[in-house]
Amino acid sequence: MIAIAIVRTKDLLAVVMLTGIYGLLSASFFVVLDAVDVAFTEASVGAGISGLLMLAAITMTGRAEAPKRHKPLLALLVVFITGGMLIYGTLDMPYFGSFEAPVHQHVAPRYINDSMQEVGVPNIVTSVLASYRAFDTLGEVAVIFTAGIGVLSLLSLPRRRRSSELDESSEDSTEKQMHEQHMVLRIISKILIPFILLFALYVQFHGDFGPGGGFQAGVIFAAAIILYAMLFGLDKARRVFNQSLIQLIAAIGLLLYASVGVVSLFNGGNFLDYNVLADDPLAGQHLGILLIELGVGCTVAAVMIIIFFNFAGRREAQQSSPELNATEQNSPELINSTEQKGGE
Amino acid sequence: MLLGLYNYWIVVLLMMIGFYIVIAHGNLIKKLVGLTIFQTSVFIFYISMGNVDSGSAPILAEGVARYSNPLPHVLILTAIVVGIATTALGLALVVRIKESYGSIEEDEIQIQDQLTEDKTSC
Amino acid sequence: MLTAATIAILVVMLLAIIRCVVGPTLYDRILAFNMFGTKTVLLISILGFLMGRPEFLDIALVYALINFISVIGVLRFSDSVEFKHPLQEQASTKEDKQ
Amino acid sequence: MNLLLEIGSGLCLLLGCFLCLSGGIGILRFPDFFTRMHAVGVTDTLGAGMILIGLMLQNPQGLVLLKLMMILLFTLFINPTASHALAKAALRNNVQPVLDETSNQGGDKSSKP
Repeated sequence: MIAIAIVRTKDLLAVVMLTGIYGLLSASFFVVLDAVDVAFTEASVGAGISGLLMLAAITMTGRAEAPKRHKPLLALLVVFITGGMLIYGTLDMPYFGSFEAPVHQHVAPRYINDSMQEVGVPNIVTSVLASYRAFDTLGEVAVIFTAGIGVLSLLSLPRRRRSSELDESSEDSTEKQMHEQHMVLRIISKILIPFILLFALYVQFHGDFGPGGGFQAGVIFAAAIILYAMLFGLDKARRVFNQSLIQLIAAIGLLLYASVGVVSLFNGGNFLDYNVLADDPLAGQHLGILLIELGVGCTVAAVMIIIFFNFAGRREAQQSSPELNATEQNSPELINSTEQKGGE
Repeated sequence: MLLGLYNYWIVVLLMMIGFYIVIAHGNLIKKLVGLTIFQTSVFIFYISMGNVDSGSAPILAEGVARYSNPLPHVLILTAIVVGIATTALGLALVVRIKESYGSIEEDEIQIQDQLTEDKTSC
Repeated sequence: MLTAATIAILVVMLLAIIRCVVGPTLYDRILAFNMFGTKTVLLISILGFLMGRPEFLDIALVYALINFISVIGVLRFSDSVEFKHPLQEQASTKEDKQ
Repeated sequence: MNLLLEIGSGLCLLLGCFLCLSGGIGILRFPDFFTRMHAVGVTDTLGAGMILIGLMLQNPQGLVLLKLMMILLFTLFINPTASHALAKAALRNNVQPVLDETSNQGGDKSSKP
């Protein structure tokens, strides 16, 4: 676990590799601690997507880190003091793994003992996530959606027309070149991608019984599409999943979630109370959880794809006009400031 | 007897590493990595609180008497995905900063800011 | 037997981490990363058997897939980085070798 | 029958562990990138396969077996592909194999996995 202590390398790419390993490690740690669902999520997110996004960002910003100018002494001091205080605080904590800890005394027993009768889903995590604490989860999904919008507004480019005109001629040659370079990879991933998509669906709908659920399935689904986009070119992937469609899917997922709640309101229950969705409360719960997980899956997958496409699109745009982009945006500012100075 | 707390110490150690990276490094991406580490330490903290001796994963099955606490798992599960979304947002901001300043080192950005401020004020 | 396998895999993981930290070139790091991923898949499946809850195999499956995707991703992105900063890469490898 | 399965799985696990360990030592001790990749690419796939087969023999029933088979299949697909891509990228970006005076070219090593 302490491998990460060596993250102080200068080379940012190495840092990203270490982050990936760190994600893998922490996921296995979660497995050891019996948190299957969490390990699942961490596996797909921490090791895969986050590393990719960081890489994409690094390719745009350059990988070398500048040497430090000020001394880290003060920072170290602060860190040590805070750490010392925190360790002092842990002395009052209940021992690791003890059953009598206050955390286990209040709501948890009810979830564990009654969820089978009340919700009828073997995976307690799913039942808590989608039924008991559904409103909370709705908020989380909304946050993810907002983040997607944020990335979209920060990184999306009004460059579609220009690039498509430019690329038409050069596309064929690059296509050929890429095909030769990645022959093996392409064939293998052509075999693999359907499996990955199938597996994502399995995770999505098997979440009631085993580890899994909307969040994980969404990420896996997005990973498959990212793989496609990386090997077959972004434009091709964009042709399959065009931007507005994905945005629509993201919104629909969130809306589906919220509308399940509203429907249950109309049927006379509370917001997101699925008992009233069908005649039999258990069937209603099943239906509600299924719909909600579907909504979560849609939103997460779509947002992840949006984020990746925007990063990659930005990167391609930068590469097609190498280094110009940064200076171009920099220079008007400089000119402005010099002009002002000259005027005064 | 104090060994019962070792998990929390690891958490504190990780947290402090992340914290140190965030405050001591100038590179913005490095800062985000530090933030991720900090985040993960919190996750581990929650999960280790939810763990129970001889407990099993919280999926109901025959012949299993004791389960770990499912509540922290739920909280952390969503937190991980939210965390990646916010990290992506942060990275997007970094990319934009790079584009408009030409650098992602904190000091250089500050110097540039100072320069433009000076120029506009005088 | 399972315990022995777990210990062996943990040792190998440690070795892979060392290579990843030391690794003079970027590709050494990616190699170590790939190896680490495979070992994690094995570790998780063995752990699942150790604890008697074979549901864990799902996670191992995810790992196998995600690992591949991230290795490919790293390779694709690293190509372009290498193009941009050939000098820096050489400098850093020299630094590491010393 | 049961004993036979047990012994078989034990042997497979042992072999897998041995292969993994040798791969781990290889990645640490070999002098340059391509030899390291040789060490890892070969032993990793076989070692993983062995361990998975050992696990399969341990619990030969139903869904578990199916999932293990899937994992095995994926590893068999993925590992060689990944090392192939890795070698290709490394070669394209001028990572030179360290050559002795006596040894032959490093080219065939990279094509092997």
